[in-house]
Amino acid sequence: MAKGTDRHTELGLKEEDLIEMYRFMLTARYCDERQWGLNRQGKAPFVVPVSGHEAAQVGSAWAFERGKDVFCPYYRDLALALVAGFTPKDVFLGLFGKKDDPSSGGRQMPAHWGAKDRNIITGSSPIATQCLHAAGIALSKKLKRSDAVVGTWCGEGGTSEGDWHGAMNFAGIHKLPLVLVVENNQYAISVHVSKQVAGSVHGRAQGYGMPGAVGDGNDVLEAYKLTKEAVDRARAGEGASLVELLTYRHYSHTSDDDDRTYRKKEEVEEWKAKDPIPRFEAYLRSVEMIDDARIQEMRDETKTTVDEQAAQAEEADFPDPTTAYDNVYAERVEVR
Amino acid sequence: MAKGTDRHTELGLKEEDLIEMYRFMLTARYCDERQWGLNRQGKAPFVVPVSGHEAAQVGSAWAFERGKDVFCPYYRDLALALVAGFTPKDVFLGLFGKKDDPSSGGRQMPAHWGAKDRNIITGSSPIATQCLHAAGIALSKKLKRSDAVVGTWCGEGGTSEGDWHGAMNFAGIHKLPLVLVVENNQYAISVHVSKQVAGSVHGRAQGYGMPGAVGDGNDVLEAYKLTKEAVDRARAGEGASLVELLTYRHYSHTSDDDDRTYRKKEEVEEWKAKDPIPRFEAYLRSVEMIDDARIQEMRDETKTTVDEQAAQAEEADFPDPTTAYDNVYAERVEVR
Amino acid sequence: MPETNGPTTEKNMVQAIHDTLFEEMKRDDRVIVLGEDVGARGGVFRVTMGFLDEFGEDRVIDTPLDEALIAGVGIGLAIDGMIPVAEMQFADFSFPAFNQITQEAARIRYRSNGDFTVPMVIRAPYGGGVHGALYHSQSVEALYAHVPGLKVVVPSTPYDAKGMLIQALEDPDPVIYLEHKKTYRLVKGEVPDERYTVPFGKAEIRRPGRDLTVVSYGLMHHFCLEAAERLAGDGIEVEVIDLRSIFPLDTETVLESVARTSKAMIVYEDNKFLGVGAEVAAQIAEHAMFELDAPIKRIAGPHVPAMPYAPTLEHWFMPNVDTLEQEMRKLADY
Amino acid sequence: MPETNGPTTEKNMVQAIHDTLFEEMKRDDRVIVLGEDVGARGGVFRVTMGFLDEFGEDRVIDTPLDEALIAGVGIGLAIDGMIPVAEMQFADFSFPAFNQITQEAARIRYRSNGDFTVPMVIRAPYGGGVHGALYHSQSVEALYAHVPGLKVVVPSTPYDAKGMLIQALEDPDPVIYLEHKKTYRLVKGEVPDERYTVPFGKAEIRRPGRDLTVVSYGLMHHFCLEAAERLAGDGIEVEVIDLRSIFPLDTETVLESVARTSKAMIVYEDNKFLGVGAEVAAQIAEHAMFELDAPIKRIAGPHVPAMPYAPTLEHWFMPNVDTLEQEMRKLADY
Ligand SMILES: Cc1ncc(C[n+]2csc(CCOP(=O)(O)OP(=O)(O)O)c2C)c(N)n1
Ligand SMILES: Cc1ncc(C[n+]2csc(CCOP(=O)(O)OP(=O)(O)O)c2C)c(N)n1
Ligand SMILES: [Mg+2]
Ligand SMILES: [Mg+2]
Repeated sequence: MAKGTDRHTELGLKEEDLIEMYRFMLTARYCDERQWGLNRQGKAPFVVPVSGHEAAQVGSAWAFERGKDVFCPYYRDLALALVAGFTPKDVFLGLFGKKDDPSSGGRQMPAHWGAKDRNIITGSSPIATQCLHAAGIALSKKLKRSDAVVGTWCGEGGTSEGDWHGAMNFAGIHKLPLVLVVENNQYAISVHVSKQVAGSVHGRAQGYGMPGAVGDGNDVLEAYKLTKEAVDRARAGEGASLVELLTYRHYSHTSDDDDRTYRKKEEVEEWKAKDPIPRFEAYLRSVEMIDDARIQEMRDETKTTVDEQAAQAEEADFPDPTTAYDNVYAERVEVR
Repeated sequence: MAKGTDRHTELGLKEEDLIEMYRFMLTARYCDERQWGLNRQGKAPFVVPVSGHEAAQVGSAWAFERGKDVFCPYYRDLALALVAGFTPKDVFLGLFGKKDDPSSGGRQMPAHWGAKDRNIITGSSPIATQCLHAAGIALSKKLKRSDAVVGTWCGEGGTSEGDWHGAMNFAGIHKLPLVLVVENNQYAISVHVSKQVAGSVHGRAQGYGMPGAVGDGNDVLEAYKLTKEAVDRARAGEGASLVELLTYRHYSHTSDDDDRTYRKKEEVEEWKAKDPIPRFEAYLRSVEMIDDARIQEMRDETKTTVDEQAAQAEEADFPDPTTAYDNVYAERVEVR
Repeated sequence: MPETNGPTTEKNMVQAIHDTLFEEMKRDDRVIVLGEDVGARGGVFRVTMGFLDEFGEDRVIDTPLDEALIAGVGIGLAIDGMIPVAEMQFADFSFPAFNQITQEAARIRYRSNGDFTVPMVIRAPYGGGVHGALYHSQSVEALYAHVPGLKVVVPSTPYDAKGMLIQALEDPDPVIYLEHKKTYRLVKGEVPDERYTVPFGKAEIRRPGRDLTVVSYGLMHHFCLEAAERLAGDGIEVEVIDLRSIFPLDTETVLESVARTSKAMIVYEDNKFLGVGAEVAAQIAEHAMFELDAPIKRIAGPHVPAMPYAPTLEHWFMPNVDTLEQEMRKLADY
Repeated sequence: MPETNGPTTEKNMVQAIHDTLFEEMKRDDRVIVLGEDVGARGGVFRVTMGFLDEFGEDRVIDTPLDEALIAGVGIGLAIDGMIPVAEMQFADFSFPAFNQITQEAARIRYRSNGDFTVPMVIRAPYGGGVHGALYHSQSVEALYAHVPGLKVVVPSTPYDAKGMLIQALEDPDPVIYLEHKKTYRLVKGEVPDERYTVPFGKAEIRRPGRDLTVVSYGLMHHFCLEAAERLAGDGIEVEVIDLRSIFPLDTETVLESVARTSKAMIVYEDNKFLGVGAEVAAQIAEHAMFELDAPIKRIAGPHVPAMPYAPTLEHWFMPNVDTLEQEMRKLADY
C-alpha cells in the first residue's frame, strides 16, 4: 500500500497512535485473562470480562480528546477505562475492592469505572442511567461554550431502558455535544438482540433527528472512524450522534454467568475467529509497523506489566471499616 | 363526485357511519362547551377540554371493532370515550366526581376514562403508562389466539416517557396486535413539540421495525384511514403500527391552565379555522348527506341531549364516604 | 424564628419560593432551573414566572415530558459544576425518576468515595386537599427520606421556604425540597428581605406547651397549630413542633419536648403505615419511652392509595382540625 | 408450621420456589413468567431453569432490559386475565419500574372502583451478604409496603416459600414476593409435596420464649434464631417471630408476644431510618407501651446507601449473629 493511502493515515492516525492503541488492546486482553485466572483461584469473587470488545472500546475512545472530553462508560469498558487513564493496577485494585481503587475505594463491584481526574464519570449498576448524566454534562459543556465532547457507552441491551430514550431525545432536541456509542454484542446476558431491539439500534437515530452509524466493532480502525466523525460533528456544534459497533464477547457475561446455556459453541467459535486483536495485528503487519518478533515482545511486556500490577493490587489494603460512613453526605449525619 | 369514488366509500364507510361519526364529534364538542360553562360557574373544579381533537379521536376510534377491540386512551380522549360507549351523562358523572361515574366512582379526576364493559382500560394521570398496559393486553390477545386489536392513545408529549419507548420496542419485537396513536397537538401543556420531540414522532416507527404514518388529524376520514390500515395490519397478524395525527387543541390544556402565556392568538385562530367539525360538515354537504337544515337540527338535538344529561349528572349522588375503603384490596385489610 | 433586624415583606409560600429562586439565580450563574413548563408558562404553580424573560433559555429549560430525564440531566449538570433546580411538576410524577433520584443522585458521592458530588435541588409540589385526586395529592417524603444520601425538607412557612431553599442551594448534596400545594396561597408570613439560611436537621417549636407534644410538618402543621389554639381556651397547652426537615430528623428537639410533656402525638397526611410518623414514634419509643405517660398516638392518612376526587371522599381522607382537636384533647386527658 | 401428613422433600429456597412455580404453571395455563433472562438462562439464580423447555416461549418470556416494561406489560396481561409472574432480576433494579408498580399495579383496583384488577406476582431477589455491593444487595420491602394496594411478603423458609408463592398466585391483588438471595442455597427445610398455601398477614413464632420478643424476617430471622439458641444456653429464652408478611402486618402476634415478654427488639437488614422496624416499633409504642419493661430496640443496617463491596465494609454493614447475641443479652438484662 502506498504511504498516505493507508487506512490509518486517511483517518489522521500516526504510527504512535496505532502502536499505543494496540498496546491498550493487549493490556485489556491480559487484564481479562488475569482476572479470570484470579476468579478461578477464588481470589476475585466477581469478574466482568472485556475480551472481544477491545477494538470497539479502544477505537471509539481514541476518537476523544483525553484531558478535555468526558467519558461515561459502562461496566464492560475495561479497555476504554485504560485509554482514559486507568492503569492495570487501578483495574485490579477495583477487582479486589481495595482502598485505593480509584473508582470507589472498594465500595462498588469491580468494573464500575470512575475517576474525576481522568474525566471518567462514576457509573452504577442500573443499566443506562449514565446516558442521561452524559446528556446533562453535554448540556453543561454547551452552556459553558466549552468545546468538550461527551461520550457515553452502553450495550444493545441498554438501549431498551427509558433512560437511553430520554438521552437520545434530549441530545437530539438540544443538539448536544454528545456521542452515544452502543457496543452491540448481540446478547444482554442471555437475551438475544432479536428479543431486545425491535428494528435496529442505529436505525433509531434518525427518529431522534441525529445520524446513526453502524460498523464492524471488531475493526479498531472502523470503530475509530465512525466515532471520530461523530466526535468531530459534536465538537463543531452540529449535535449528537449515535454509533453502533457490532461485536461479541468471548466469555460469559460475568463470572456468575454460564453462556453455554444460551450460546452455541459454534457461534462463539465463529466470533472468536474474528478476534479484534489478531485482526489488528494483521493490519499492523500489512503496513509494516510491526513484525512477529515485535508482536511477541509487546505481548510479553504487556503481560508482565499486567501480572506485576495485579500482584501489587492484591497486596494492597482493604478499606478500613471506620471509613464506611464517609461520604454518605459531605458532612456526617448521625441517625440514632 | 360519482357514487363509489367518494373518499368514504373507498374507505368502506357507509352513510350511517358518517352520520354517527358526525354526531359523536358534535356530542364531544357540546360536552366540552358544557363542561367549560360549568367550570366558569364554579360547578366543576377541573375540566380537560377536547375541542379540536374530535376528528382525530372519532376517526381513529372508528377503525376499531367495538365489543371486541380494546381501548387504552388518555385524558384528552373524550370523543373517543363516547365512541367506545360513554354517554354524555357518564362524562358528566365523571366531571362532578359522582358515585355512578363509570370510570372510577368519583375517585379519579375527570377524564380518566375506564369501563370494563366497554373495553376501555382504566387510565391514570402519570403520562404514557397505559402504552405498556396496552402492549401487555395485546400480548395476551396474541397468546390467546384472539383476533382482537388493542389501541392506545397519547399526546406527542407522552412519547417522551420511557414507557412509550418500552411499548414501541416490545410491540415491535413481538409483532403485537397493537396500534399506537399519537395525537400531536404540538404542545404538552406549554412545551412546544420542538422542545419535546427530536426528529419526529412518526419517524421513530421505523427504528422499532414498524410502519409509522402521519396525517391530518383534523380530517376525520384521514384519521380513520390511517388508523384502519394499522388495525387491519394488526388483525392480520402483521404486527404493530404507529399513527401520528396532527391536530390542535382550541382551549387551554385544562381549566387550570392559561394558554395565553405560551401560544400566540394568531396561531390559535389559524388552527380554529381548521376546526374539524365544519370541515367534516363541508364534506358531508359535498356528498349530499346533509344540508344546512339537517346540520342545525343535529346540532340542536345533540346540544339538548348533552345539556339534559349534564343536568341529570349534576343531580346524582356523591359517593358515600363509608365506601372510601372499598377496593383497596379485594378484601378489606385493616391498618391499626 | 431567628431575629432579623432588616426590613421584611409579607408573602405567601409561592411568592417566597419564587422570589428566593429568582434572587439566587441573579446571584449565582450556576443556578439553572429545568422541568416541564418552567419556561414560558412559569411553572404550573407560577413558581418560575418571569424567569425565562430574565434568565433566558439557557438557564430556564423546558424539558421533554420525562422525569427520569429531568433528574438524570440534572445530575449531569451538577456533576459538571452547575447547581440545577429540577422541578417535578407534581411529587406524584417523580416516580418515573425514582431510579435516577434514589440510585444515582443519592449515591454518587458515596459510590465514588467523594470523587463526584451532586449538589442538586429537586423541587416538588406535594400533598392534598386541592381536588387533586389520586395522582396530584400524594405525600412522598417517607419514600425519599428512607434513602441514605438524600436530604428531604418540607418548609411550612414563607420564612422557612426562603431560608431552606437557600440552604438547599448551598447544600453540597441532593435535596428534595417539598412544597405543600395547599399552603402555596393559604399560608402567608413576613419574609426578611435579606439573605439568610435555615439549617437542615433543626425542628422548630412553633408553639410551646407543657401538656402534650404534637409533631407535624407541612399543611398538617398549620392544622395542628389551629387545633392547639382551640385547646388553649380550655387551659390545655399543646407544644407544637414543626419538623421542617424530615431527613436529617431533629430527634433531639422531639425527645426533649416529650421529656417535658410526657405525651406525644404525630400528625401527617401521608398514609400511616411506614410514613414519617412511624420513624418519629420509633425514635421516641427507643429513646424516651420511660418519659411517656400515655401511648404514642399517630394521626395520619388512611391506607388507601391517595386521596379520591369526590369532595365527600377527599374530605374523608384528610386529617382535619376538628379531628385533631378531639384527638389532642383525648391524649391530654389520658 | 401447619401439620401436613403427606410426604415431604428437603429443599433449599431456590428449589422450593422453582418447583412451586413449575407445578403451578403446569396446573394453570394462565400463569406466565416474564423478565430478563428467565428463558434459556433459567434466571440468573436458576429459579426458572427448565421452564422454557417445558412451557415454551409463549409462557416464558425473555423481555427487553426494561423493568418498567416488565411491570407494565405484566399489568396488561393481568388485566386481560393472565396471571403474570414478573421477575425483577434484582430488587435493586425494580426502581425503573417504581412508577408502574406503585402508581399502576397498586391502584388499578381502587381507581376503577373494582372494575379492573391486577392479580400479578412480582418476584425479586433482595438482600445482601453476597458481595453484591451497592446495587445487588438492597432491601426494598419498606418502600413497597408503604404503598397501599400492594402486598409485600418475605418468606424465610422453603416451606413458606412454597405456601406463600401459591398464596401470591391465588391472590387477586398484586404481590411483591421478595426472596433473600443469601437464603437461596443457605436455608434448607422439608417441603410437603402436596399443594398448600400460607396465608398473608400471619406472622410465625418460630421459637417461643418468655424473656424477650425479637421480630425479624428474611435472612435476619435466621441470624436471630441462631443468636437466640446461644442465649438459651444461659437460660435466656428469646421468642423469635418471623413476620413473613410485611404488608399486611400481623400486629396482633407481635403485640401479644410483647405483652408476654415485656421486651421488644426488631432486627432488619434494611437501612434503619423508616425501615420496617420503624412501623413495628411504632405499633408497639401505640398499642402495647405499658406492657414494656425496656425501651424498644431496633437493630438494622446503617444509614449508608446499601452495602459496599469490599469484604471489610460488607461485613461492617450487615448485622451479624455476634452483635445480635450481645444486643439480645443486653435487652434481656435490662
Ligand atoms: C436496571 C437494570 N436491570 C437489570 C440489570 C442486570 N443486568 C446487568 S448487565 C445486563 C445485560 C446488559 O446487556 P447489554 O446492555 O447488551 O451489555 P453487555 O453486557 O452485553 O455488554 C443485565 C440484564 C441491571 N444491571 N440493571
Ligand atoms: C408522569 C407525568 N408527568 C407530568 C404530568 C403533568 N402533565 C399532565 S398532561 C401534560 C402534558 C401532556 O402533553 P401531551 O402528551 O402532548 O398531551 P396533550 O395534553 O397535549 O393532549 C403534563 C406535563 C403527568 N400527568 N404525568
Ligand atoms: Mg450486549
Ligand atoms: Mg400535546
